[in-house]
Amino acid sequence: MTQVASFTIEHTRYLDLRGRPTQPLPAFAENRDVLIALYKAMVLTRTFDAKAVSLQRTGRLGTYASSLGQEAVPVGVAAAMRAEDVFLPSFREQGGQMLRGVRMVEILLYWGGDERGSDFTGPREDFPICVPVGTHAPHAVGVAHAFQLRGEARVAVCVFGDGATSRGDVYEAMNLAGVQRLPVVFVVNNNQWAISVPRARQTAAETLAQKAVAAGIPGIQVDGNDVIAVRQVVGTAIEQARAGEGPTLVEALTYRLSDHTTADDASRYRDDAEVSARWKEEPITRLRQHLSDGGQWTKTDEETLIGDCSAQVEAAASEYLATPPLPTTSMLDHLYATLPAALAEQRAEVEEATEP
Amino acid sequence: MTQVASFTIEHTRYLDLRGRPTQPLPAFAENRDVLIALYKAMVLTRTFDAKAVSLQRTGRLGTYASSLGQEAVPVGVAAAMRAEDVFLPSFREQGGQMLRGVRMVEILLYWGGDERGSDFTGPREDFPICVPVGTHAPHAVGVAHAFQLRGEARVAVCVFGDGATSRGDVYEAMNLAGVQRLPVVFVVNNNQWAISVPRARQTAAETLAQKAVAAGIPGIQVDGNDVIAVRQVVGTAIEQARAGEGPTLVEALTYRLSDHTTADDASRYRDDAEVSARWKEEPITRLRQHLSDGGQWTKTDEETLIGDCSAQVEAAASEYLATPPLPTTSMLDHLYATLPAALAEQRAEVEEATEP
Amino acid sequence: MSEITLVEAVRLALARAMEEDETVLLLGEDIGIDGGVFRATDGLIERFGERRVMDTPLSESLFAGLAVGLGAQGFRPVVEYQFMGFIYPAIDQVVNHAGRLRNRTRGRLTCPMVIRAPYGGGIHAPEHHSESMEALFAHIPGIRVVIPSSPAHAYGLLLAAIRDPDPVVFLEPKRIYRAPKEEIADDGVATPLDQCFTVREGRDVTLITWGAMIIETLAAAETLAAEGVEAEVIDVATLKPLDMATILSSVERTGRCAIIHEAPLSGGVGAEIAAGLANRGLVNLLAPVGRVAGYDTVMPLPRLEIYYMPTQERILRTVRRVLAYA
Amino acid sequence: MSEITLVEAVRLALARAMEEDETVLLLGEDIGIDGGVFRATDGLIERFGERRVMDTPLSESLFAGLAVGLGAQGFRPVVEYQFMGFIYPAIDQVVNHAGRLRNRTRGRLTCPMVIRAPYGGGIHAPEHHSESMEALFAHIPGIRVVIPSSPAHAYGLLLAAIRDPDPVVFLEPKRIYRAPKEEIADDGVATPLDQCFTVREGRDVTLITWGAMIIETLAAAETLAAEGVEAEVIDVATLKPLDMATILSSVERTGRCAIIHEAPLSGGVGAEIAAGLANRGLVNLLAPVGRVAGYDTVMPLPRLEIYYMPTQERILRTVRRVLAYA
Ligand SMILES: Cc1ncc(C[n+]2csc(CCOP(=O)(O)OP(=O)(O)O)c2C)c(N)n1
Ligand SMILES: Cc1ncc(C[n+]2csc(CCOP(=O)(O)OP(=O)(O)O)c2C)c(N)n1
Ligand SMILES: [Mg+2]
Ligand SMILES: [Mg+2]
Repeated sequence: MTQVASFTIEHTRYLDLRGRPTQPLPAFAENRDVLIALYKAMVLTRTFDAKAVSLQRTGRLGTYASSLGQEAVPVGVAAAMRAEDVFLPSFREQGGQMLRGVRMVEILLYWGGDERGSDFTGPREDFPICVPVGTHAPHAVGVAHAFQLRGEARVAVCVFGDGATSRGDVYEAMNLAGVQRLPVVFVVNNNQWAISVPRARQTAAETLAQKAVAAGIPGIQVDGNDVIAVRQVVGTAIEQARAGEGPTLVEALTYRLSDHTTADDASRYRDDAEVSARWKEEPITRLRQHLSDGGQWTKTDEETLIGDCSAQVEAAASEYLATPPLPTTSMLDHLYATLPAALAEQRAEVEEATEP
Repeated sequence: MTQVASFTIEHTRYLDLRGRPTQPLPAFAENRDVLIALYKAMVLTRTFDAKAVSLQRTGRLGTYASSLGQEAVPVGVAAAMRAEDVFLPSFREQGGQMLRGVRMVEILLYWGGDERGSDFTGPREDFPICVPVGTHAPHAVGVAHAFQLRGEARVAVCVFGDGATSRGDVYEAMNLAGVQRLPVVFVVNNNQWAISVPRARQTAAETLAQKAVAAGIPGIQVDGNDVIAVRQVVGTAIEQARAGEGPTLVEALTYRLSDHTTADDASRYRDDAEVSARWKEEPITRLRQHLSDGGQWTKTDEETLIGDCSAQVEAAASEYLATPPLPTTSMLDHLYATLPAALAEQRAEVEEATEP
Repeated sequence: MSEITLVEAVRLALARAMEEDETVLLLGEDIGIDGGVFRATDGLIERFGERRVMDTPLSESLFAGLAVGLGAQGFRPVVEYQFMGFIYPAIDQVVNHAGRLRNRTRGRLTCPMVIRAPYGGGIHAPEHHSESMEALFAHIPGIRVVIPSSPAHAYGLLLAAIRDPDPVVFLEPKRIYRAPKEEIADDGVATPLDQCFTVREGRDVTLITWGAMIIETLAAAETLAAEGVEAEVIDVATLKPLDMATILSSVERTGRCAIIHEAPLSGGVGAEIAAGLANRGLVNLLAPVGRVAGYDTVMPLPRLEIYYMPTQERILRTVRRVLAYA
Repeated sequence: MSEITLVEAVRLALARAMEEDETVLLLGEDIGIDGGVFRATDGLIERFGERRVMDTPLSESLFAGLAVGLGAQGFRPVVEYQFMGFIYPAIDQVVNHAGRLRNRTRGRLTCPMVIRAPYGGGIHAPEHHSESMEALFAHIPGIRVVIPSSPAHAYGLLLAAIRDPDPVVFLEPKRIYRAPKEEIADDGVATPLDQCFTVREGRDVTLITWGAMIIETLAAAETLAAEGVEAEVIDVATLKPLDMATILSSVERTGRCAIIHEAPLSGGVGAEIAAGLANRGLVNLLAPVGRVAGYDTVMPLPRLEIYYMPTQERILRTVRRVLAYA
């Protein structure tokens, strides 16, 4: 027997559970403003999630997927991107969408059942939320292929869950990205659960980062509750992709502290004790600890921030609730560039049926 | 950074290109009869392929996929299986099917366009040829799951090509096999080409064996032109699976010396020089050399064998050519266990339309 | 005997089938300890164990093929796709394998499998969770497509589907998962497949529907009855193969008909029914065949979904046109 | 101007589209140096380079999704699926993304993509290489389904499909890939989509078909003409959205009609046409709507395939029944 190939998977973390550096921090993390911006984005995300859940509980929003405890992943990823890059989120990356400029009212509209929620005023080329798990990975590869064809120094960034890594199309997408050395970064938000299915039942692979080995691309693990690590590792992958060095798969290890969505009751399949234990690892406290250890964050700062976030979120909620519904005919008006003649009659029927 | 996982891929070969052992042979290979049986099976396969191609060229058979130069893969795999195991071939493993008892006339019937070709009298639980590339990998996992559920010491063995490794369902199948530790062995017949697409454009992965890493199962490479190595490595994987130790992916490195099928003209996309060079590695000469080096195979043996194989193949071809076509109504009679009432009229129409 | 819901009837049928035949297995996402997102399999893992109630990885391409392998080995896998919006990766295996394994091996290998999925709109679900794409399956040779419209039918038809020796796509109208309820004797009696059911008799017009639209259709029939018009209502139940005989014989009596379904109009299963009437029932048709269906567009997100789905009013509007025709 | 085949017309249209618009790209298996298994892309990689003619790994799930990403970025990808039998993994992306990206983003992102695939039987191809499953696509909202029936239409419709701002599934009848030939001016003029074409005028009966069945249908029309019966022949061309207006106006004149397609009868696109007639054309129908189609079974392997596909004889038998009806 001769050895013909070998691979290793590395894991990166900068802050321990108490926010203390475990190794020298990356350059950006020496900048107070950068860290505080990350912190604020995470707190805003958590505030927004809480409001969305409460809107749902009171019948004013549809099913909603909270990112409680996982805020460092979308925030770290979005922070590592440039404005001109394209973000392809799953359905739990509102924190990243917000940081990139999607308005909170748009996110609420989407989950409230209004198509205008996916017509962002913000990053116009970013993809909308993707509900069919993992089906946006091929899109990311297509977007990256477009960048490569045009010779643009832009990167497509696609986030999906641990569950999504079991989907064949995610594998197919990574494999093509490898062949073409496309400027795309895949991030697995490994929150340990796919609804009720634990990570261990999703795959026998020891890590999800090693899914990359099958595609012949680098795979790397990062502490997904350490926003510094997420931003650093994803940022390096993005800049490599931008430089023409090809795709990377980053596995961010985190934990879903909430139910899967508001339609789910995680207590049916998951021990409270497990969840409590994981609360100790969540990313917001960790970064706050780090900031206050360095004297960069005071109680007053915190209170101001909480107030700010609430105000922003409340304003978005009010705007959402005040948005009048779409005209019923809109369901046919955006299907094709021009309404085909064959559909004119149906459009008239929609109008007729919905006349007051 | 901490290393959290590592993997290596090993390659196994026993005979060099001239049939000389490169390491001590496995026990079975010390038995002359066993080696000669493997040799005969490969020669019969090559004889059969040649006949099938000539039948096609003369308009008496449909499109056909020759296994020229790759005979060691199906033969080595089938030789490593037990009768009660289940074989799930792709469309280029006639050598393995024959060794397991599928009659040559049945294989000809199939490629001649007659459904009875998939109604083997031989291994009744084996799957028929699978044309949609890689779609039989999920079946193999289902079969293996059945064995596991019934507690049977049986193994499902699934062969597919290098091209198939790019299919998401092959990945999904391997991944589930890993989770459930199913008794299944996947064999990639890596003949370096998927029609005109060379191996290097199929994936950036250095080896196809490493596709296993994504599924958390062992992956191993073998010289697919060394039938001893194929039988040994696949045999070990099969026996591990049988013992409850889970699935393996074996990549057998070989080369497609023929066109993709009789419908293909490989000279459009492939250099003759490449093909000529690869003729030096083909499995039949290699094993013959090994046998004659050991004084176990004479010119007379060879002539007798060639005569035997021709006679068998000619007999099968005659039987095939003499087989009267199916009744036209058979197209509806096997669709459901019982013809649904709704289809009675259509069946009558088939009869009416085909009345002489 | 107590009143149960449609989703409870599904569970009851699954349990009964598993009880009586140990080759029946359940596969799917979150069907184990979570009991399925609609609780269709609630308690079954406790009762039948992990071997027979298997939570799968998130691999929709795989499930149907896995079931083909299990089916060929003599098991009767029942695979749950969590929502119909995620069932499309199964189509490759259904067309290329499940629907033809018996035929291509002349019966040597068979596929006694069931694919279950909740389908349809009306529960204000997220994007991709409300579609009705049964027509995609109803065109595929070698399979059956079955849709229950009540708890009793869910119980009886699912038992029949599981016992059937060929593949069945069993689509559950989730809008009526929880109401209305119905009394069901858990007697193991299957409801015949390949057959339409006349759920209301009438002489003036035939209304043909399936799934949750039975509610609006029956309501429309009641409204019409109050006006002296007696509508016959047919629940198609098995969409493939299609029992045109029952439909034709009803229209022979009524001379008028309307077909109601949630799926987009064009190429929906209603088209096949109307085509059958245009061919074999033409002589009896006193009026154009009405179709009330979803529009040929994507199911809107929840805020507009009620304007997409056929309502009693839309049904009545069409039926009145059909009745008025002379 | 010289006579060319349908597959050459496809190639000509691809080249023309690539010439005039550099956002047009080709993707698929073996489309590069091999020129595609039917040579539809022969010579294009030499002419337009590897960047624009890309051989992909064997990943059918991926292609359609890849095209969605490229389309959203303003490219016009044309994806070849090698045979229709391998197209099914695309359905997930077509239903869940391509057909709705414009709608769900209110036009912010769009999918100007074309999926090409050879389809249909009659060339004695191996298993899974001869099916006609166009109806699966014709039911999906937000897309177009287009099938040419001649070299000229292949050229004009493919140009139109590529220039169309929305996704088009373009199915090529491989039985007539190489014959008959037709003169084509490579003038870049597209043939309009969303429109049926009357390829033969007649007053006695309307024959409606598409793809390769145009050959048998026209032959049947000739046979009938020799008997003094003038059949009007309509080539549907765009199956979705369906131009019922042309069909209705023909049947308004002829009063009789038959629909001919290779795909299985039940739930085929013929059903939608017949349904349209049963609804909006009933008043004009003097006879039941005939349908001549593949049977509701798996396309047999080559030895029996000719008994599966509609022949001139089968068409004539049905048309004569339709004509005889009084
Ligand atoms: C293809 C598909 N299958 C099933 C579902 C239903 N579903 C929604 S989320 C989910 C689990 C996803 O798990 P994971 O990928 O880990 O993401 P997470 O929800 O944990 O963020 C499932 C099964 C879906 N949306 N899409
Ligand atoms: C899903 C699918 N796509 C495309 C084809 C057409 N096709 C037949 S064989 C083949 C290449 C297969 O390559 P590989 O897996 O390496 O097997 P090989 O033919 O080399 O044995 C292709 C593309 C097919 N049969 N199935
Ligand atoms: Mg998860
Ligand atoms: Mg190959």
